[in-house]
This record gives sequence, structure tokens and C-alpha cells, in this order.
Amino acid sequence: MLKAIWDNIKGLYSLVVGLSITGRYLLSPVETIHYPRQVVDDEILASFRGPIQLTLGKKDPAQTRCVSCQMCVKACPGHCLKVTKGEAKAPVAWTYDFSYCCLCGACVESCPTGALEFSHKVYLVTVSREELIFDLLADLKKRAATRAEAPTPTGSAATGSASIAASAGSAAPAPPAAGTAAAAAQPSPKPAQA
Amino acid sequence: MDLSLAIFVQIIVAALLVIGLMVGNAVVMVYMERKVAGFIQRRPGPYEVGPWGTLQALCDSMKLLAKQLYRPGNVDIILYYLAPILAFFPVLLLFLPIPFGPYLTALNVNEGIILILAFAGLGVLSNLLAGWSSNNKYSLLGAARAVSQTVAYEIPMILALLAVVFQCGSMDLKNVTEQQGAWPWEWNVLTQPLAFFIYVVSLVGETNRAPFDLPEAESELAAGFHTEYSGMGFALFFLSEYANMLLVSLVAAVFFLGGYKGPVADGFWWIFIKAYAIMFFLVWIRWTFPRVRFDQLLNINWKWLLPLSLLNLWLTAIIVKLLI
Amino acid sequence: MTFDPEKWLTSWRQAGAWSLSRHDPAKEGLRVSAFLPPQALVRCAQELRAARYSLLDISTLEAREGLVVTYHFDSLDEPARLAFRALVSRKKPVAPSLYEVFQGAEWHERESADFFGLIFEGNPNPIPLLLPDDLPGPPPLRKKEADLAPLAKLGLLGQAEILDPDFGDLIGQPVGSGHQGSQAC
Amino acid sequence: MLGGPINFVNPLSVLESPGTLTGDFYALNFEKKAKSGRVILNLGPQHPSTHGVLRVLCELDGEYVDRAEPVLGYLHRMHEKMGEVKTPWQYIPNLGRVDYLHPLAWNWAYVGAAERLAGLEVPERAEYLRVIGCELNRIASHLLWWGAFVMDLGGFTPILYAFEEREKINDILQIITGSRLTMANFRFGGVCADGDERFFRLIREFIPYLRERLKMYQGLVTDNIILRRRLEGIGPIDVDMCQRYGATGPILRAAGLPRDTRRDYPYSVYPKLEFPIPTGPINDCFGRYLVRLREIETSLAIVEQAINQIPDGPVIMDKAPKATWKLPAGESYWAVEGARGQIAVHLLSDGGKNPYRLKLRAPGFSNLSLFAEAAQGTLLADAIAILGSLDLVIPEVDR
Repeated sequence: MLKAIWDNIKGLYSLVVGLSITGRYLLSPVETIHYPRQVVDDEILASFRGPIQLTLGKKDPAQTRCVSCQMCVKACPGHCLKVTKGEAKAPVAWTYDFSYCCLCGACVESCPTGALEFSHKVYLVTVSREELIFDLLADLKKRAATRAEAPTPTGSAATGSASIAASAGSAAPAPPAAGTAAAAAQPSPKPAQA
Repeated sequence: MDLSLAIFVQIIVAALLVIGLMVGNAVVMVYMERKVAGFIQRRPGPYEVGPWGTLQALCDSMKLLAKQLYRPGNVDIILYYLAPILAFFPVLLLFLPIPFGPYLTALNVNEGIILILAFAGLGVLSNLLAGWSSNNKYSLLGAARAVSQTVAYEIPMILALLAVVFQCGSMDLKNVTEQQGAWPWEWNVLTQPLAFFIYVVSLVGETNRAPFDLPEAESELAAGFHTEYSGMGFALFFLSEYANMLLVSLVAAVFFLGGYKGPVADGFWWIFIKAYAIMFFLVWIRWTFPRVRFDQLLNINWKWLLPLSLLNLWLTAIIVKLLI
Repeated sequence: MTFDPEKWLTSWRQAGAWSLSRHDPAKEGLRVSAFLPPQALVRCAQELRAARYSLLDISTLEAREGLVVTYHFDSLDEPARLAFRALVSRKKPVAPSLYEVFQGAEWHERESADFFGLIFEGNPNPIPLLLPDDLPGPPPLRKKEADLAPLAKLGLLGQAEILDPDFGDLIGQPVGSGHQGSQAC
Repeated sequence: MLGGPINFVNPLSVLESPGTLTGDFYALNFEKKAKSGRVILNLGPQHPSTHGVLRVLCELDGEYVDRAEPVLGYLHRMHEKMGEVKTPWQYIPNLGRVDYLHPLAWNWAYVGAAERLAGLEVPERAEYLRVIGCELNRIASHLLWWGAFVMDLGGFTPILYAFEEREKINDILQIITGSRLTMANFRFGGVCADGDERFFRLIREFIPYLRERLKMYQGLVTDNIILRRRLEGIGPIDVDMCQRYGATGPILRAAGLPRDTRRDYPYSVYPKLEFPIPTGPINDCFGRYLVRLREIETSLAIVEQAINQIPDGPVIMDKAPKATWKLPAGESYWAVEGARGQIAVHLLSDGGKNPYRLKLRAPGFSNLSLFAEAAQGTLLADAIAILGSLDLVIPEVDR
């Protein structure tokens, strides 16, 4: 009986402890990021794998490295890629249906020329399925044009083999991405920061 | 004749004011609840509507008003619609005897606390009817829980208040207030700490708030007795829940915290500050603790609160007798 | 306590096993396995239960010779994963239920029943588990005749010691074949 | 009529004349065996505490659960069939969808089974990265379970605290997996990406941070008298019951047996790491709660050792299998320790393009199957607590 009473008094103290913890958090600043006004750091987005895009060409950025070998099309588990071969090796149409894509990276990793990479598009919003079918060649031209206006140093020479983070050729080439590209080439626990 | 007409007009005016108070209270409480919950959980809470989200509660109530009254099949129609109304209107009456200020009482009655406690018991009837009529097993279970819980928690609540009544020798809320002073050390909470503790605990049980929110335990019973209500029916339950909270907090303020009396100047602001402090505490514990189980809830009541309140009453009676 | 494969092999041999196999635990994940006649399943499961083994899962597959129901067990005391299998006809797939021994078998059996149309005699609640009760068409994991692979190809009998002549005829390996291999293993 | 209370029949009519209930196939089947005068309550598939789309039919005697029967399949996606129509490589992203809270363990079970079957060698750095990823993922899974479990018991705040930590883990895992929920960075013969300097820095910052937070959890939830009274002595699951139902993972360990696939069937670099296997002092809901919280600490210790020991080297083998790789013929049964218990993959191949048969052994499936027996005769609120303490992820149970 006495023990039961004592246990209950101790129990009441545990409630006070709980209240003090939530009270402390009540007064501490909020942890969330308020999206339209604030956004997460680019550092975090640099490793995010968004929808795939064509890598900028080596000589002419607007020229894709794709040779229409159809490896990516065969590898894709979701059957979301469609590459139409033109007269030469270069493709004439490159359609990508993002609504079927599971972002597994099979296409990126199986591409022999490194023509594909992941973008970092986090804020992609559409209102219809049709808008999720991307024409990647047009997208490449657009990015090449933006890049020509504001040239930025990138280290996107990595072939699309192993590293997902090696896709540093996007519009926002963050330093960490370049760092991982170096890490992929010569892995070590502490790669030299680019 | 003239006098009774004056009282009648006074009551009508008071009732309108009280309805305004209830709606205003719900708006404030919804905002406070969501803001406090947000900050405890380290997020901003309502943010978009109005400055700092202050208009969120208003918009919510607009939405509820505009919603279609959806009625599930096979309900008992009369009881189904009666229940929310029955939940709302008795609470109106309960605000009448509360002394908000030295001269601000809608209805001066000698036995104000009796009136409040008697009509507070009506609230549970609406829960029962809502659960019974909505033809849903979750509602039925919620209603059964609501009845046994409210009935049980009324007893220690009454006994705790009775100790104060013994001490003050009056059931008139104004009289009880007048006997306390302006400063905290002159309040009844110092002479009756155990009664205050019991009252606050049973207040949580009486108003069905977490951690004693068994009738609407959402992880077990979806939403308990008001599972099947939408739109205005739900809004009325909501209003009456917050009005009930305000009421019991006001009673606590009157009986234990000196009512409208306070440092500097007496007035209705003091009683509201005190009542909302208690309600803030209710919100705080809601977002801190897990829910107790149903048998534990009744055990707390019958095995702990009731003997303790009886003991308190007995001690009070002896001390009062000895001192007088 | 160390795992003694001989104990179970002997016990299964007595139960009339059709074949016994030893496995490479590093590669195949199992210590020993056996094809048992369906009527011996419950008794062997009881022995395993008495030796503190628990049923991990029931994995069914359709091979050319019939439906193979594999019961995977693991000991509660030591790492000793083993399995026994039953071969049931594809035309009339009936297997005994292990519910009386391992209550957890109920769901695994119902799952196999959903996917392969197997009937487990003695299951207390033989209703669909994962699939809806009104699913049209054949059980989803049954294969076309042309796609079926023989047991021997699937590696279920890699180093098996064939004991039952009928079973040997069925899978195309005579009695006693693979015996040497099993000893070497 | 799939969800909600079984049709709209007045509860009174149930008491007067059982047998007048209408409902779907499962409800009718359940109702056939009900005693007269009992209320049949249909929890789910849409219900706040059934964690997704589990449905439990309960026969109630007052508020006591007399008989319960989980009804599955509302999230069934036939992953096993998908395994038979995709190449082994193409199936890897599916594994993240089987159990979205501990996807890396499922990745590992499948990739491991295929590696055993084909005899692939994995570089050591890749093994360490797998361990780090898997253990961080286990922490994230346990944290979410912790929050959801307390939410089942009526405490709303802890889940949001748990999400703070979970987001930090997601930030870390995103560096090596590229995604935040259905991660799939395992490849046959390694992992797809190496961790960079930021990856290891964030882990080093995270470990002391979470240890501090665990102390807060202790004060806010573990020591809370209401929670203890809700959990202590509720839903005992002993070793015998685990044996009969094949329960593994924290449930078996809370019953007192230190069974852990990481220790019993040592794989990867786990033999090089030192970690205790927490076993419960008691086998009730609170024991299972404590075991899981201790496993968070264990996983932290493993990660701490792993980031200190990790060697340099490649993260994937040379000539790693491509998307069109074929498995050699054979059978492989391989298990890893997931957050919910032993995850096993039974992989059979006839040498063709796709695997011949793929069986996923979901620990949650076996763990849930004992719910009917554990919940018998408990209060409805206790049954919810037991259901929560089993740590169910319905996509994994339904597959």
C-alpha cells in the first residue's frame, strides 16, 4: 500500500519531467523550414536524385553525348525511356516519361558514354500526367543556353558509371558535388574538398 | 413586475453576450491550441491565414458552417440532430452565475455552484445521445466511455469544491470571490492545495481532454461519439467542448485563484487571465502525455481522487469547526 | 550446442524421405534439406518443434515435376537453418497443414494457397489472405507449361541422395546417385 | 463494402439477433464463428492506429477483445511476381518499396542472396558502407516506430521529435542513396555511390546528437508513469509463442533470446564490429519498447565503429553486373537482420533472364500472425498497444 502510494508520487514527478521537456521545446525556436519563404540548403540538394537529364556535351554543350545505343531503354525497369535514332548516331528524339520512373539509376549506370545524369529538381510540380513526359533534348538545349549566358566551372567529366553524385553538370554545380566526383574517382574517407 | 422584467432583459442580454463569449473563446482556444501544439512540436503552427495565422480559426469555423450536413444511413434522426444542440445550449446557462467582475454577473444566485454543477451534468447526455443515435460502433463505445467517465469525475470535483464551500461558508460564487484577496497568498489555493489538485485532475476528466480523452480516443475509437458528425454538428460539439473547458477553468479561478480579484485593479481581466492560464496548462499536458487506459482512468478516480477528496473534505470540516 | 546434421538426416531417412541433401550454408543458406512424403510432414515438424525450431516461412514454387513446398526452419538456440520440402501434384495440389504444430503456418499456407492454388488440408481458416476473395483468373504465380524448369536445374537437388525410386524416376536421377557427392560435402 | 464499421446496422440489432450482419466476405466469414450477443468491430483498413491499411476484425465482449483476426491484402502489390518478370538488377528498386522504413535491409537481403548464388566478391569499403547505411536506416525505422507507437497510446508530440532525427538521417543517407524514402543504393557486388567528406562529417555530428536526444526520450516518454502503466504487463509474448509463430527480431529478443541474424549468421563486416544484442528483461509491450530503444544505441555504436574502421578502396567490384545480368541457376536462401526481424530472400534461378522464383520472407508477416493470440482477452486499448508494439509496416506484411 505504502509502496503503491510512493510509486504514484514518483510517477507524478515523471509527469513534471515530461512537462518541463515540452515546456523547454515550447520556448525553443522552430525546427521546420517554411517552404515558399525558406528552402533547404543547396548542399543537401546536391546529392538529391531528381528526374534524369542529358549531360551537357563536351565540346558543344547543346550537343548530347548520347549515341542511341538503347542500353538505357533495355535497362529501364519502368519502360519510361524512348530514344529515336536519327541518320547519324545522335538521337533525334529523347522522350522520358517521369510518371513511370522509379529513379533507380539503371539508365545512368548503364550508359556507355555518360550521356545521362540525375538532376536535382526537388521542386518539380505538374498538374497533369502529360507534363511529366519530358523531351530531354529540348531540355538540354535550354540548359546549354542558360549555361552559355553564365558559364560556371564544373567538373562533370565523370562518366556515368558508379557515382550518383558525380552528376555535377547541372545548373547549380555545388562544391560538394564536385567533391564527390573526386571521391568517386579516387575514393578515400576524407577526399580533398574541391 | 418591473423588477422581473428587468431580470428577464438582463438574462437575454447576458445570454447573447455568453454566446459571443463562447464563440470567441472557441476561436481563441483553437488558435492557442494549435499554436502551442506547434511550438511544442517545434513547428510554427497556423501561419498562412492572417498575421501569424490568427484568422485560421475563423476560416475553419466558416468552413464548418459552409459544409454540407452529412448524415449517415440508418441513424436515429431526431436524436442525431438533437445531440449537438443539447451539447451547446446547457453550457450557455452555466455562464450566468459566474461573477466576471465586481458588478458583472448575469444572474446573482445564492447557490451558484449548485446551478453550475447540476447543469454541467447535462453535457454528458448529449454525448450519450450522439453516440447512441449515430449508428456506429465506435460512437457507441465512445458514448459508453463518456458517460461512465463524466459521471465518475463529477464526484471528486464536487467534493473538492465542497471543501472550499465549507471553508468559505457560502455557495455564492461572488461571496467566495470576495473572501479572497487580490494577491496570490490570499487565495484559496494556499489553504486548499489538495482540493485544487483534485479539481484540476477531475477537470481534465470532466472535459474529456487528453490524457483523459477516452470518449474520443482517436487511436482506438476513430473519433468516439462524434465520429459521424460533420459540418455544424461537429462545430457545435467543438464549441461546447471549449466552452466547457472555459467554464470549469472559470470556476477554478473563482474558487481557488481569487476570481476577478487581482493586484492593481479588480476586474474581468483577472478572471480571464487566470482561466486562460489553466486552459494553457490543459493544452500543455495534452501535447505532452500519452493517454491513460479506460480502467486506469476509473481507478485513478475511484481509488485515488475520491478517497483523497473525502479526506480533504473531512479535514476541512474539522478545521473549520475547530476555528469557529 | 553444435548443430548435428546427421541427427536430422537420420530422422528424415526413417520418416521415409524421398531424398536428402546437404547444403553449403555460405552459399545456399541452408544446412540440410529433404524431400519428404506429404504424410510425414506433420510428424517431422513435430520433431523440429520439440527441438526448439521455429517455422520461418513456407516458400512454394512450381517446377515441371510438381509444386514444391519448402518449409524453412531455424533453431531458437543456434544458427542451424534447415528445410524440408514436399512435392505435390500440379493437377491436384494438396498438402497437409502444419497448423497444429506451428500456428504461424496458417498464414504462410494461406499465402501459398493464394499464389499457387494449393490446398492445405487442416488449415482452420482456408480463405484468401493477400488476394481478394473474388480475384478472377488462375493463381498468379503459376507458370505456363513452357516456362517450367525441372527440379534438378533449380539446384534443389544439387548434392542430393535419392532414396525413393519413384521420386528418382520422376526427376531423372536414379536411386543412390549423388550419394558420393553428399558424403564429400 | 471494404472499410469502416461493418455496414450501417444499428448496434442494438447486433445484440438482439446476431446473424443479421451484412458485410464483405471476410466479415461474414468472421461473423460465422462469433458468439451471440457480441459486437463485431471492424478496425481499419482506414483507422488511425492500424499504420496504413491493416484491417482487424474484432469480436468484442464489452471492451474486451474476445477474438481478433487481421485481414491483409489492402496493400498487396505482388512483389514476388514482379521479381519473376524483371531482371535481377531491375528488381532492386522494388525492394525499397517492400518496406519503406528499412529499405536498405531489404536491398541487402536480395542483393546478398544473388551475390551468394553468383559468387560475387564485394569490396570491403562497400561492405562498410552497407553496414553504415543499413544501421542508420535501422535507427530511422526505430525512431519512426517509437513516435508512432507513442501516438497509438495517445501522445502526439514524440513522433515529431522523432522526425527531426529521422530527417537528419535522411540527409545523411541521401548522400549515398540519392533519395530519402525508398532508398536503393545496393548493387550486385557493391554499392552505387561512395560517401564523401560531408557524409562522414554529418555522421560524426549525428552520433553525439542522437545520444543526447535519447536522454530526452527517456525523460519524456520512457519514464512517464502513464506510458509505463499502459505498457507494463500488457501483451506478454513468450519464447514458445515466438516459436510457434516464427516471430523474430525485437519480439524474440524481448522474450529473452539473443537471436540476431547479424550475430548468428555473420555476414559482411559484422564480425569485425563489437555490439551487444539487447534482450528484454520482460516480454511485454514495455520490454519490446525497451529493446528497440536499446537497439538504437547499439546501431549507433556499430556506425561509430564502422566509420572509424572503414578502409579505402573501390565501392563496387570490377565488372559489376549490369541491368541485363542473368543469375546462374541454383537456389539461395539468405537472411539479414531488419528492423523488424529476420528478412530472408529465397531466390531460385534456372539460368534464364529473370529469376525463376523469388520468395520474400517478411518478418512483419510472421510477427503480425501472433497478434490474434496475443490480443485475446485484452482491452481494446491494450490490443492497440500490442499491435503497435509489433512494429508493423503493412507494405512489408502485404508485399
